[in-house]
Amino acid sequence: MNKSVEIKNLDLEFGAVKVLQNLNLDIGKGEFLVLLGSSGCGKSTLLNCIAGLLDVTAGQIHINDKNVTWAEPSERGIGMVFQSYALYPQMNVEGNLSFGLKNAKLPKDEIAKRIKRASEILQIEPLLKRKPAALSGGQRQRVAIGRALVRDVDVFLFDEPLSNLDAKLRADLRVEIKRLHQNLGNTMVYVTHDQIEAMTLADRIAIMRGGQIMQLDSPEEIYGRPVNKYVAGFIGSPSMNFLEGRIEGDVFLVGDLAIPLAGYEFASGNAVSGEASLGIRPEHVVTGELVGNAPFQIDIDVSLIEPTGSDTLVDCEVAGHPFRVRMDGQAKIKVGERLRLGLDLSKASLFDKTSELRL
Amino acid sequence: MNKSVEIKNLDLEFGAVKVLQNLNLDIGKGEFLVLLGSSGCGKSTLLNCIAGLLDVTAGQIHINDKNVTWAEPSERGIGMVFQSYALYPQMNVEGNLSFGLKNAKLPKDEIAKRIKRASEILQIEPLLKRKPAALSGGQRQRVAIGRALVRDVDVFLFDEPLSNLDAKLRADLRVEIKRLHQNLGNTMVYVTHDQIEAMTLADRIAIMRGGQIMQLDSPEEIYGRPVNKYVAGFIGSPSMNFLEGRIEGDVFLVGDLAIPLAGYEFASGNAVSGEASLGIRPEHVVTGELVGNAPFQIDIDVSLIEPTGSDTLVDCEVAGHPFRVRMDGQAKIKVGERLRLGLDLSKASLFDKTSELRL
Amino acid sequence: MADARPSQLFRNKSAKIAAIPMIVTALFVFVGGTAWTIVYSFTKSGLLPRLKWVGLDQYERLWSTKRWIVSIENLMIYGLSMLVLVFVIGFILAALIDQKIRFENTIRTVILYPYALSFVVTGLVWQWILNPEFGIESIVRSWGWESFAFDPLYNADIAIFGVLIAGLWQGSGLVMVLMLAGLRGIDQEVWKAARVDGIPAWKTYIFIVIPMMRPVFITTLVLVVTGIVKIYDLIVAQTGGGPGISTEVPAKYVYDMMFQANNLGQGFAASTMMLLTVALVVIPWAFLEFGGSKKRG
Amino acid sequence: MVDITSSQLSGPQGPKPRKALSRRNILLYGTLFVVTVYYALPLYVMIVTSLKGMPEIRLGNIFSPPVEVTFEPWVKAWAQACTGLTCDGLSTGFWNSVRITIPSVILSIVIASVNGYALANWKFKGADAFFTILIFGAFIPYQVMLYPIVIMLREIGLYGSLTGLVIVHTIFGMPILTLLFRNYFTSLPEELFKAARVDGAGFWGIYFRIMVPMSLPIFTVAMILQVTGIWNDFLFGVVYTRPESYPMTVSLNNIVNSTQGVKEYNVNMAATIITGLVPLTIYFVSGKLFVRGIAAGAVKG
Amino acid sequence: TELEVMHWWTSGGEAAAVKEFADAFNGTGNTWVDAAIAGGEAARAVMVSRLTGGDPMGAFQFNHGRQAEELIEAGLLRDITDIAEAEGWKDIVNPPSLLDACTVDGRIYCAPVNIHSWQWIWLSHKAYDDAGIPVPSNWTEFVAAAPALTEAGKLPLALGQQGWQQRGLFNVLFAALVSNDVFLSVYRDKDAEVAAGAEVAAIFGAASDARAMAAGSTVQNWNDATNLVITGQAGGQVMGDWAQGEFAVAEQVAGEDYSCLPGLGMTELLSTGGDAFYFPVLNDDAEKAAQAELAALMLKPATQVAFNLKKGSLPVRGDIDLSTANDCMQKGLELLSSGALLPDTAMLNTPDTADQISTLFVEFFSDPTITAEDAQAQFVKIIENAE
Ligand SMILES: Nc1ncnc2c1ncn2[C@@H]1O[C@H](COP(=O)(O)OP(=O)(O)OP(=O)(O)O)[C@@H](O)[C@H]1O
Ligand SMILES: Nc1ncnc2c1ncn2[C@@H]1O[C@H](COP(=O)(O)OP(=O)(O)OP(=O)(O)O)[C@@H](O)[C@H]1O
Ligand SMILES: [Mg+2]
Ligand SMILES: [Mg+2]
Repeated sequence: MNKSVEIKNLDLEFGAVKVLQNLNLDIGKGEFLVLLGSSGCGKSTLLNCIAGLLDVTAGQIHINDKNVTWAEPSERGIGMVFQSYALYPQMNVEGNLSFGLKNAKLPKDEIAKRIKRASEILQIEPLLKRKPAALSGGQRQRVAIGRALVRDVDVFLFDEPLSNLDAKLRADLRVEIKRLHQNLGNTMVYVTHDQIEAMTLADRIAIMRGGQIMQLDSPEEIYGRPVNKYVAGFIGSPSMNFLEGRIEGDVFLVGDLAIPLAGYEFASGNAVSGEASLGIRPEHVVTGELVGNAPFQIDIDVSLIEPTGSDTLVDCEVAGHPFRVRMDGQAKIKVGERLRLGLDLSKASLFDKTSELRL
Repeated sequence: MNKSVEIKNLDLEFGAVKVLQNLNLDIGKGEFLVLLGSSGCGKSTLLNCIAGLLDVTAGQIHINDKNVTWAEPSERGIGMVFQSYALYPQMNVEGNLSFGLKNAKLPKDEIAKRIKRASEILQIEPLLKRKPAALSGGQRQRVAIGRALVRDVDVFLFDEPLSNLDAKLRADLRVEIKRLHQNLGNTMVYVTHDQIEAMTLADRIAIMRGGQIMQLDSPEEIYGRPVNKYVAGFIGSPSMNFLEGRIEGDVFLVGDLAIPLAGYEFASGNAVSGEASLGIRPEHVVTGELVGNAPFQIDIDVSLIEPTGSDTLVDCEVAGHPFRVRMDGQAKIKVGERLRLGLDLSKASLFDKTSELRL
Repeated sequence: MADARPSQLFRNKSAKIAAIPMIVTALFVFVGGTAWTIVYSFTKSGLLPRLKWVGLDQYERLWSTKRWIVSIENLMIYGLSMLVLVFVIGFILAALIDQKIRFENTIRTVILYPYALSFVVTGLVWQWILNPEFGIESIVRSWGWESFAFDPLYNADIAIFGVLIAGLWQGSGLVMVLMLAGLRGIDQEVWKAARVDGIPAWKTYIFIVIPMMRPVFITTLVLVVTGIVKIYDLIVAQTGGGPGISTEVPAKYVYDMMFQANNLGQGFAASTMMLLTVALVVIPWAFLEFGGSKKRG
Repeated sequence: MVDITSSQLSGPQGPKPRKALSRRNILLYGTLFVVTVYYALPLYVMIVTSLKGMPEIRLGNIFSPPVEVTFEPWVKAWAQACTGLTCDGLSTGFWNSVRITIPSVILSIVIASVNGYALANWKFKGADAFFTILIFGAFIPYQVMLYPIVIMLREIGLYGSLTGLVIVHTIFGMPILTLLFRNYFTSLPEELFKAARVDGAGFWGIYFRIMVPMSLPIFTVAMILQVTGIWNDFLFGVVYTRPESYPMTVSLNNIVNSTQGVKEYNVNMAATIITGLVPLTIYFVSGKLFVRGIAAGAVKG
Repeated sequence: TELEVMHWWTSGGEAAAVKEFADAFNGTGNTWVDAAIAGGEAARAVMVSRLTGGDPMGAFQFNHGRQAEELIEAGLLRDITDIAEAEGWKDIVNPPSLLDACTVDGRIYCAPVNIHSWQWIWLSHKAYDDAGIPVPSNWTEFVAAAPALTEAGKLPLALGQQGWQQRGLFNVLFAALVSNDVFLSVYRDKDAEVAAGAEVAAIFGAASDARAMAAGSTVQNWNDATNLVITGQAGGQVMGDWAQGEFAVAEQVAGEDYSCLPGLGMTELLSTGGDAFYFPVLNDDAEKAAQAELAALMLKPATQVAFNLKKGSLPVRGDIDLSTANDCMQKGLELLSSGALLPDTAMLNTPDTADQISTLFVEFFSDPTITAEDAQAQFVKIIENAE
């Protein structure tokens, strides 16, 4: 792979607190990499290290095959977009876009050309003379992206660029960023803790926890074959149901139930046995007419219903474990009703009880 | 209906700005009412009027059949939970819970009893001695709810209680609040601008816009039969696709397409004709094997794909209008691919072009 | 292939260059000046600083001087009363003004304007107003209340409180503005929560709002205490230290020793005592409050 | 749209009736009135006295308005009062004060704001220690530093010059101002600073192009504090300069503190008011900005 | 040549007197650059700072006495012995002690310009008339008359609440009530035993009387106290000869409206303090020349007359005619020429000692619970430690 950003053995400490530990990460040219993780796991810290806004404690950072570990942020060939937009409030949009270019002492016409191009791409031409205070949230975010765009850099860094926006706008801008990536083909590193964003945008997702990368893979892999229980629980909304039990032969025992493992692909290729967690996503539980096809079926009592419009989430219990099922938005069910569920282990995951690794 | 909160001809002005205008609203005993609307539409203002935190300009407010228009907030039998939690930072959790009660000169053992109950319900017993600064966002929110809970009131008011939390926590606490409502059976009035929250929590939703209530109905009705285009577009994520065209006889004409209206229930009972918008939700577009059953079918080019894990969103164009389709998370499609869609107007909505009301 | 880590000394070069005035001031003026003062406090300097060592003589004399003791007592009395009252008054005024009152701007300006006047002016005016011959006392008496007595500046036991009246007049405006700013910075939802809980306003202020205003209180504390420790002009202008020595303060002792008694050594010894006290209290506190890595790195 | 047509309302409705003369209002406005009188009284006395002739002043009552308004004291204070042999009142001193105040205010604010900026955004090793010393410096009585500074200024050859005085004012303004600026800059969003660094702006670029334009309120506060402090300064002005550049407080001192002869209270008061006029004007003009700036610089710790 | 002259004579009469110097100096073709700072303390701070700061003025006024010793030792002041010799100051300055005070190790460093004496009591005729008793003619009578005045609602003794005034009162009592030897052995020889003795105890007794008589005196400034005498609210005030200026301004006539008693009417003598000008060491030759001219000029008969008439003080040379001076001044002149003189305490005591004594009397006069014995004990301590 042609590497755009290479991070080697990176350590970062704030005083006594080790925030990043021996972190290695290679990002390909033109790749859209999403850093995903819960709050405080070190995503922003990593991004700031790449940008040069934090001095690393140990390790190296290469961008486009150049060691930039000690280079100034502006010399690294990166552009950055921040959560709070971080627009310069006293400059108008044009001033915001040109500030970096003027600092780099670019000729005037070159600056004008780049601003023109960026504002066309982002459709902010009518806003060029406005101050940030006179822009809506989405427009501000677009200007913030524009500021990275005009710098004509190879690597874009986004730090939760959409999390200050409301749900609707977030969905729209998400599409725009995706389009932008398709058109520009730059490398993008994108921090978020919204997994929908991560799933929809990423070529690869790096799931972070406690300053380390847990899994680095394509969205489908991460969603379908999470490497450990943490990733499995973290990815997916509503989140995966876990049943704690035991693998014995070709069945998974939980409470009185024996769920056949037929169809499950073990990571090692061979079936194993012992204490384990079975993870099934709410949307992979079959209901209604299709239940008949499922290899394992069970009746449950509905304890809570959450209709979201497009879907209906049903809470119940399976073998003493809380269990959630996603049904069609049209489904008419009531609390207390009895419902038949079908489980298909070909889409499920099994994790070791102690190591929590995928089996 | 047994009324818990009654709002009659309520007006509220800030100086010259009329924020609420002649607003009427009845909330039943034990009902979970959600006030939903975009920012600045007056949701918080209405809630503050009910709580007695704002002096109304005209009209009346009754709580439990008592006219409380002039009563102090603490005498109205309400508890309130705020977006910023508004915990008292210098007191520990127990202090936060008991401060109001001590002030009301309740006997000590009664206070202890109530705190015990509330902290059991909310599972915050281990936190009682901590200061708010030492709590996570979700825990703080729980304490804030606890503060309303100990007051043993009939009506709970929530002002965007979850919007400062991250997505995952929000989903979890949403369930908790729903459970709480099921267990306590109090009346709850809940302000949010997150429609998923609104849909999942509400018995009835009041969609507000510009200080007025646009639609007050059950989530299903609002989702399925929005009274106007604003509500239709506002509710649902990803949002409804609109095709601007014309009704002629029993078809809807848009571009070269003629979509048969068969199955659509007109609000007036009779078919009408004229300029109109056709709204179809992305999840109501049929793909794959089922297309064959749909009354109207069309082939489109996929322009963008957003896999969210559980679903896959496909962007395309229909008769020159951007159009979005929700497909199964397992679906394997590529950008540029040709795809056949099936539309079923029985689940669609039609709105008048000028009045934007449902046809 | 790894580029060497660049020298730490030259990272943030501009920042360090820009901080040179601060560093020079801190080291040469504040530390250097303090050290110089301490050194000369062990000498027998008179009108001019001279290195004639006398050991602790100056300190012995200092602590056996009644005027110095009285000065310290006065500073304590004045300082504590000032601190308490200026905070109480400043806060109450801010709370009153925060009630969405009318004429807010006017009232605020009236309360604040004394801060624009120098202590010399303040002292002079209040000396006048408190003068029994033609000030408040004579006015009230002319209204017919013949036995009315209000002459704090002429009664050695309470003269320091006469100074306090003027000090408060001058200083409470700034505190009021600071407190007002702090109050306006409080999350409104906390107020609402307290109202829903049925907590009376005064309790909300005392138990909830004031604890939340800690940062403002810190800044105010620094401003007020620096003013108290340095108090000199007001005393000179208003009472000249009298009646008797009832309103003497340490800074005045220092100044008088240096320029009236031509006894620099004694003045420096007194200065050293003041600096030492301040340093003992301020430096650890300031380091805790402003140092550390509470903020960004 | 929902439209529940409602019947006639009965019982309490609309805004809660509030008596204009409620107990709360009487207490509130009563207190404020008393307070306002307390604060305004001295200014009133000063103005009234400055407008009276000496005979009227000898009659006593300092609170009574002037029977015969005269501007003689003002003229005298401004243009005729003698300081030793020069009898041009406060006028020369006034211009000297202007010449001292303007550069001192500018320099002290520039240096303090750069300090605050460096401390907030570019922390280097030892920065906290220097800042702590600076805060300690805020507590040092000026008299204590009089001699050391004389010696320092002598060593760098600036003693007696205006530059020397400007430096002294800068030094003594530095602690509090640095504190204010540091707090203010810390409260600005850090991401702005980061964005500017990515945009290639350096220490000074960020300071001038990003920070300064955003800091009007705190610069106002600093300006007000410094103008007040420097304008009212007597000690430094007289000790560190030469007679031709003595500030007007020296003339004021000479007018007010003359040890012999009849005290011309009206002239004293007029001189006092004239001297206070510049800071007073600034207060009256920029009151709102002052409160805003204080909020920005003091609230965030 | 421009010469900057610094002084603290800012009020009406003082400034007028300085103007005589300035005019005379300007008349010689030089320019007097006036630098006046009100308040001796601030002025001294400035002067010393200017000298240490290496930016000296051309000449400055200082209380003539021991204050300047250190400046001379530090080599900051110019030796003007040559000028003094050329002008023959040794012969003309009267009393010679004035010049002695300018002399260190046989060299002369300052030019004395006037004589002020402290030992006066000023009595209000109106006050005594109102009380219906005769105006006292000495301190004993004054003390005896106090109860009558109190009865008449008058303040027997006006006294400003400032240290130097209170110290002054004590020193005047000291000079007037006991013999010169005691005064000199305490203040010049620093004899603590004498200070602890019975004679000094008597003075403290008198001071205690004075304290009782001044109990109702709340004024701060000396001229406010004088004003009490002028208006007849107080019986008398012990104050230096400069008080006379106040009576003159109020257009009162000595002997009719008020009386002045040198030496409190007990021992008729005067102390001879005064003011002097010092000349810092300068580099510029033209300025040096100007300094010399100024120094010489200050003691010229014409300038002396003009200056002292305005200032209300006595000239430093006995050979000039002051017939225009008023009653009280004439009394002073007589005493001066008769040689009934004492050195001024400022010449005997360091400022530090003076300041300690001031503080002692500030306390003593403001706090009636301090007994005369206690005060004397403290006084002895100060004298013991004095240099
Ligand atoms: N300046 C700092 N000093 C000390 N610790 C810090 C500092 N900045 C961050 N940290 C700590 O480093 C850890 C990682 O922080 P970081 O900001 O990278 O998290 P994040 O993954 O971006 O979280 P979020 O999603 O909330 O933005 C956190 O535990 C945080 O407390
Ligand atoms: N104190 C006030 N003075 C004047 N206008 C106000 C005040 N409070 C709110 N408004 C205005 O009233 C309108 C409604 O405000 P409100 O806070 O009720 O909106 P909201 O629906 O709660 O919005 P959000 O979702 O942002 O909280 C807004 O346009 C707002 O600008
Ligand atoms: Mg982050
Ligand atoms: Mg709101």
